[in-house]
Amino acid sequence: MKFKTRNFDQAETVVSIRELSVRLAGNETAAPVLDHISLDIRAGETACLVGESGSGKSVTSLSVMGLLPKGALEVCGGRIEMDGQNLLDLSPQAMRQMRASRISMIFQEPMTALNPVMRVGDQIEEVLETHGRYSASEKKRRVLDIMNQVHLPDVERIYRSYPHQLSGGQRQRIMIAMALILEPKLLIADEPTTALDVTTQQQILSLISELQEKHGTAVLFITHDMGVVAEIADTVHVMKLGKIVEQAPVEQLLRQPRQDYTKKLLQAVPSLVPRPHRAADGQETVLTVNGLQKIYGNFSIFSRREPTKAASDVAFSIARGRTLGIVGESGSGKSTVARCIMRLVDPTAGEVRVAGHEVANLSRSQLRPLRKHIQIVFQDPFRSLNPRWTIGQSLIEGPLNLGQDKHKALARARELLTLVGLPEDAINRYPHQFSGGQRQRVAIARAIAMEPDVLVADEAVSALDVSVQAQVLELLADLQKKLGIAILFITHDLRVAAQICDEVVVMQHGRIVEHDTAEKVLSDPQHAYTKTLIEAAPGRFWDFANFRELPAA
Amino acid sequence: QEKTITAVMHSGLRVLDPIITTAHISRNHGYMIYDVLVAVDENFQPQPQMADWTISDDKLTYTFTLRDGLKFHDGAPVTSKDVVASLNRWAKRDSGGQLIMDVTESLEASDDKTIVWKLTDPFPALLDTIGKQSAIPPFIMPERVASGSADEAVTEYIGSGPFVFVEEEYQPGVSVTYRKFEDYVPREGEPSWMAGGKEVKVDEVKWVTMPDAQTAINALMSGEIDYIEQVQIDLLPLLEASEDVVVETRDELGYQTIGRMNFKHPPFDNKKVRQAAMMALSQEDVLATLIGNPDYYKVCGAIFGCGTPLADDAGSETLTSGGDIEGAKKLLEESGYDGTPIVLMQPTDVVSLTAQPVVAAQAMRNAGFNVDMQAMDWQTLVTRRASQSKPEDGGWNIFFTNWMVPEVNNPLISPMLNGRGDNAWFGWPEDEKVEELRAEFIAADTPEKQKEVAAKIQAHNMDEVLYIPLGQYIMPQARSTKLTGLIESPVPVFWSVDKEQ
Amino acid sequence: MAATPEPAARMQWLFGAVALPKSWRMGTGPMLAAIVLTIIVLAAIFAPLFVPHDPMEMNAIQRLKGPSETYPLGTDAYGRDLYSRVITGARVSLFIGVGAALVSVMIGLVIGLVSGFFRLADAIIMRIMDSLMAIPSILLAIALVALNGPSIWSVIFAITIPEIPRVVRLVRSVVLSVREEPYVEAAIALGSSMPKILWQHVMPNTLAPLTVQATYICASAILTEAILSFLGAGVSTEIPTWGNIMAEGRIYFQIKPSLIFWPGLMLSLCILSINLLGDTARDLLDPRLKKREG
Amino acid sequence: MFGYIIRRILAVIPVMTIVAIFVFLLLRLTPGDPAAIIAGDMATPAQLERIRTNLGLNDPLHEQFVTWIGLLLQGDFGTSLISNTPVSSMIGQRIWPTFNIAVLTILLSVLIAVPMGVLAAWRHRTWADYAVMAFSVLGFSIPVFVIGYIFIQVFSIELKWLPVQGYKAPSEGFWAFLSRAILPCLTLATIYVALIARMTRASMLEVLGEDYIRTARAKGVSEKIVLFRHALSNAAVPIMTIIGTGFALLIGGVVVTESVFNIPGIGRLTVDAVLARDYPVIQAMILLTSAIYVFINLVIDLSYTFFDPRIRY
Ligand SMILES: Nc1ncnc2c1ncn2[C@@H]1O[C@H](COP(=O)(O)OP(=O)(O)OP(=O)(O)O)[C@@H](O)[C@H]1O
Ligand SMILES: Nc1ncnc2c1ncn2[C@@H]1O[C@H](COP(=O)(O)OP(=O)(O)OP(=O)(O)O)[C@@H](O)[C@H]1O
Ligand SMILES: [Mg+2]
Ligand SMILES: [Mg+2]
Repeated sequence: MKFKTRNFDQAETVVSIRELSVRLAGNETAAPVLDHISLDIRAGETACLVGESGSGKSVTSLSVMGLLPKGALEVCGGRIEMDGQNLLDLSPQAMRQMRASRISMIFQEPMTALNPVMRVGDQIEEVLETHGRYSASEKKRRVLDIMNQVHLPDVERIYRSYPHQLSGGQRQRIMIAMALILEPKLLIADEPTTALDVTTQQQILSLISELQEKHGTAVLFITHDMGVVAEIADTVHVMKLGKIVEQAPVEQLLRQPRQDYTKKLLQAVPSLVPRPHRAADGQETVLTVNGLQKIYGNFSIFSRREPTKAASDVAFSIARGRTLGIVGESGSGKSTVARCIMRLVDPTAGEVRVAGHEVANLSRSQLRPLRKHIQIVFQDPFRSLNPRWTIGQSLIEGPLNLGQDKHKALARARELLTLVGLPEDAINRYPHQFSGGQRQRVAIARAIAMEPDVLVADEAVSALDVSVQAQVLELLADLQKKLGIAILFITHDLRVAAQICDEVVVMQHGRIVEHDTAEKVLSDPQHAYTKTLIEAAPGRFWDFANFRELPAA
Repeated sequence: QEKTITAVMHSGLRVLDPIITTAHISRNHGYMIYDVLVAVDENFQPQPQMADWTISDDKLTYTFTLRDGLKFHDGAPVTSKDVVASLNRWAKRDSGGQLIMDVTESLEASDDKTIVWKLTDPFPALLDTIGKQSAIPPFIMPERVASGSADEAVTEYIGSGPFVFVEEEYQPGVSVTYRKFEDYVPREGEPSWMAGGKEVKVDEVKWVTMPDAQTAINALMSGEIDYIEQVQIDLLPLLEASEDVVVETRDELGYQTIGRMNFKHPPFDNKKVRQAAMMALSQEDVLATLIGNPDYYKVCGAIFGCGTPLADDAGSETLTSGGDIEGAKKLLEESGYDGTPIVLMQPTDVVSLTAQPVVAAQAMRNAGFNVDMQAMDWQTLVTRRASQSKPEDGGWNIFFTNWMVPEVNNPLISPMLNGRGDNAWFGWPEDEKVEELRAEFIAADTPEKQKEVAAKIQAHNMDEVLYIPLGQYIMPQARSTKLTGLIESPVPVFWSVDKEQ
Repeated sequence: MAATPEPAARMQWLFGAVALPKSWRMGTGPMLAAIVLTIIVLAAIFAPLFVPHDPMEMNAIQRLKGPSETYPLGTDAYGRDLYSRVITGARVSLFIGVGAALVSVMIGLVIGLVSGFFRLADAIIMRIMDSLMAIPSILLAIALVALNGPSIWSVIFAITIPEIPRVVRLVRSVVLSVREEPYVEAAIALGSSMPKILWQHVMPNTLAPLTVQATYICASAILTEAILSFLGAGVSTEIPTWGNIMAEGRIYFQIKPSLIFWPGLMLSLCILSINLLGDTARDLLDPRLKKREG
Repeated sequence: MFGYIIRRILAVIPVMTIVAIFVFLLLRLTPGDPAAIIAGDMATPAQLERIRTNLGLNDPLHEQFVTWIGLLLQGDFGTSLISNTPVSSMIGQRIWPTFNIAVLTILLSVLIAVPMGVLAAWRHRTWADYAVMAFSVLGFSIPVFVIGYIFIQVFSIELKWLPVQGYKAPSEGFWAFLSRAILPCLTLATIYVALIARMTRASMLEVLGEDYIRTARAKGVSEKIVLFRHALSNAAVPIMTIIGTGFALLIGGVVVTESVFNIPGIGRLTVDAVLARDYPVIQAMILLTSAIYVFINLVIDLSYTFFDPRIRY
């Protein structure tokens, strides 16, 4: 693996953060949100800020922009030096002048960071309007020019488009164009690619470094994806609970992390190497899907909308105790398949057999007694538990539906909580009293309480940060070993799929394009689409957990 | 510069045919655009208006001769044919007219200007009846209009009166505009009530309605309007401050407020119970609550109204002296009243009728009645009072209303004195005695004899309690000092009125 | 068609989204509101024990008098004691407000739940609701009161009918969004029956917005009663309500403003308190909000 | 878009049909008798009966309904039972004052309320915010007629700036119109302003928390542009919605305001008609107001596409 090894000793320092502290406004006793942060970024350098969720990465960047949420957070010490002045002392007017012209920022969510009711051309032009006098034609020329530079196709059309008419990647390019049009000295990018799928992510990353080289911009890049860090960073700053715990050039950090925290962070990154192959031991098949098709769209005479073929001709089967992964980019139909199997939506055609019962055409009431055979865990741990119910109530809902005695069900619920690694007294608490990872455990326990034959996990770990993700994956593997459940594991993260799946199905445009053992799919992809997916995975030659290159395959 | 009078009337004009309705506003409208043959003056004497008359010696033939120069607003001259058609239509709707028609042999136009009315029996009150201003005066319309059904409103509004109705500017219930009729030839002589010379001195009169009494007063004080027909007495203090406004009384007789019971159902089918109820009531209480200012009301025991020729107050002592609760209690006990609830209807949307039920209910309760006061809007009330069902099934026991004194000032026109059972006015008393007395009244041919019979009717009413007179009140009018020459009259008239610019 | 915001949902959101000053939310505001409301309610309940006069007792000689020892706030046009009437008026006014709120919320809740979850019923129900909503409520109220006579119940009924569709829309919009929530899908997957899901998972989500809506209905019912009285179609004038005290007093506005001022003050205080309490109750009802704030 | 409009208009048909049937039945079940109004106090029961027969009120209900609907489909609203004038011409006379007042009220309300709401949201949790909210709650808790009286007392009687009552069409001179219309409009606007300001504030608060607002600030644009260009246009849809649904409130207010200020509009026409049981007028009025309500909300729904390009029909 080739890291950036440029030397910045000669380069001028663009921004210098000194002993910056931020705390909750009006609350002097609470632990500070940022605790004496210091870091420098030099011209042309890419500084990566990493750390688990909530460690203060975004707050750092917003402090530099002077955009801390008013009334919620306030700076309580330190300096941010740029152009020989302390940004924290500037008047609001002067700070506005700095923004976009000297410092600019790209935000995480391209879907929400653009004003949905303004044409994107106007939104870029607004930067010029705000920071200088240009004639109308001059403005337009410059906007089209920067749009070309970020490799947008058909710029004239896109100039007139609204954000919702663009893809996620295109929107993120608009954001970048907006940030770079005035050639600022410092570009802050807060998780600019997290919401994008891997292929788009790769394009955006290379675009940023291309522009950076061209303009000599200093970049503060925030991410929690170690793969991305490995690809683009010059220097890495690791944050934990509002402090910077380790700062080092990228290669040094990845090879010889000094802090335990850093090591833990790196070890949690799942490897792209598939888990050791487990022989299929001839257990019976518990889930079979055949010719499954789902078409969305109403067929009203008044509606001329094209129906969406979200899934077509999907077929696979899983045996007891095995895990099948479904991977594919966003919108490829993964969730649709899961929901059809669960009969949360009605498949348009095809058959689904669960533990020997054909369920595709049953009515809702016929279905109810069969529900115990198959359970699901959803992506969003914050919304998949009823916030008004105690954990106990949620856990016994299913068993009570099966006619179990309440006391027994509660006793069992306690056992289950222990099984998923939560204290027994959690049973009387409410979901909001738990962290995301803990909630996901509860959701898993709830599914397990039904003693299902099949567990469907739809992006069950995508919302969790790497360390928590690792724990949940382990838990699933554990449970599978103990209870012999078959798991249908849906993810867009190849690393995760590699860790947990026996077999992998790759979906594109609602169809299965490749289906084989995890090993084969990941190390020897057949289909071109699978190949691009794998190639786009950042840091794919690095074995983070072991601080070294992956042995060449 | 045109002279326009803007007047706020007591109610909105909605029905333009004054023959089909007894509503005062429609009658007032009638006097604006129509003329009448004969009209009573302020001494209650019939005077010639469109026509002079002669009476044959046997009192059976009346001959009317139209005066010269009468013209309808469309330019056509008024002929005796128009008069005959109008009188016929009128007689179908007016109770007095019906009585005359009962004794009419023929009513014919003998030539263009002469109408001959032949009777089978003398009807001494004929001229009074066609000259009266209530409830339905016999307005003269063109024959083509008047020959239509008496149960369907006319659709053409052409008269021969001093004002012309401006149809384009008419907004039902909101405003109506009248222009001076240039071709109108007033009769000689000073105007007196509906009689005399109706000389119009302004170009235009605009009647508007204001649903809010204060708004009208504010508008008058700020000069946006010239005239308010009826001012709520409680609000008079507001006007007193203003120098540009005059408050005065135009109609000294005013109104009589009354209660009427239902004779068809218990307990008011029992005379003693009716008497007990009447005994419990005090006119003073009712009037003080309704009007407040004693300058504007008068305790009056006469069923024909104080200040009228037939007035007599026999039998009204308890009413006029504050009620006799103890006596009422005793009487009620004697009557064998069993506590049947009395359904008392209370209208909520007519200001001049909200107080009576409330006061009466309290007095009757004090006397031991079980009163079930039911609030409703006036429309519901008028529908319900027509129902002969039992009170508990949507019928009623007692309600209250107001009459203009000229509407009740003699036994022929007073609707409450009709004793013909189901054909009588709401309440349906079956009372042969009163019918006999009324016949006696018709036959009475001198004022003295009439007065004698009237006294008997008064006494009979107070014994039988056909209705309860609850006293008399007047409604002052308010006008801008710019208006001059208003004459006294129960009907607000706009002739002889001038406006300074 | 793209997602057009549900008017009713917006309504609740509107009244729900009133972020109160922090100090109010936690303490003083709602406390004051609760105290005011409690005093008014207690006063109304125990009115007969301490008001100096029978609120219906008339004394014609004493009409429209100013404050005196016997009549603390003066008298009205019937010579009744204004103070006694204003205090007693709270009874009917609050009863109408609370009655209208409860009835419309309960009926609307059931219809809304059904129509939100069952597609077939939905089309028919929503057409009927649209129709009810399109009929101007004041006119409907007048007509209904004319139909049933101006009793307290018909006023409540009249106010309730046009409110039901708004509640239905609100509940329905909550149902439509909640039924996409993963925890409802999880409940389906756990084999819970529809009625159970509706009642246990979906219904509680409607409580917070419904509380706000209910306080809004309560407040507007008290006001509508006043307007109906103004138009002569309210509760019998004998029985005091703030609405008809004001309606009767309106023609004396310029000569005796206290006839409108006192009931108006009580009404405003009450509506203000109800609104404040409604907002507070909504916050208390929503555990997620609690967390965000805490 | 076109298809959507057609669909919406088709959807109006069942709604209006239900309204029509509902209104018809409701009215016929209501006690009250137009014949009694026509005939006046002294009429005898027999005379009432004859008038009733003449008006067709004694025909069986379904026949009356069919007759009415039949005429309606030919665009004929019938004739007022009381005043005997065609309902369409009565409405034609009376609708303009109400229309003008309503339009002016909405304009005025939006012009007052939106900046108020924006200010409150921008200065969230400051005295400006509390003042706006206090005003909103107050605007809701004072009956319209009281507000009207207070305005008259202050502006017309004490200050003598404006006439106390009446209505003049704009064609009679704009000042004549405005001087009479301004108080009723302000009166009506109070409750409307309260509603819209509240909604604007809530909607703005939500929008101001959005990422694109942060983006705009990150571009260095001024607060004015952030508020009015970026935030307000995104907050517009719910504000438009409340303007549409608030229209129902306006109708209620109109009835009262027209009484207090003596404006010859359709609000009073309807109340008078209800009190007089003038069935054809009431039926026409309720149908008309329902239709206007439905129409306004259709227009508002269509306006969403203008404010939000994501919404396509
Ligand atoms: N508006 C706010 N009000 C109060 N606390 C806040 C606010 N924004 C952030 N915080 C707190 O500041 C801390 C740091 O948050 P920050 O958003 O910087 O984390 P992060 O490292 O960017 O996490 P993530 O990877 O999830 O984006 C967290 O504990 C968070 O709770
Ligand atoms: N309820 C729906 N109505 C119409 N189209 C839908 C619906 N749900 C999903 N789709 C469409 O079906 C396709 C497949 O969606 P699906 O949610 O299955 O994708 P996915 O692979 O799960 O994507 P992601 O990784 O983003 O979750 C997409 O084009 C999506 O827009
Ligand atoms: Mg962050
Ligand atoms: Mg998905």
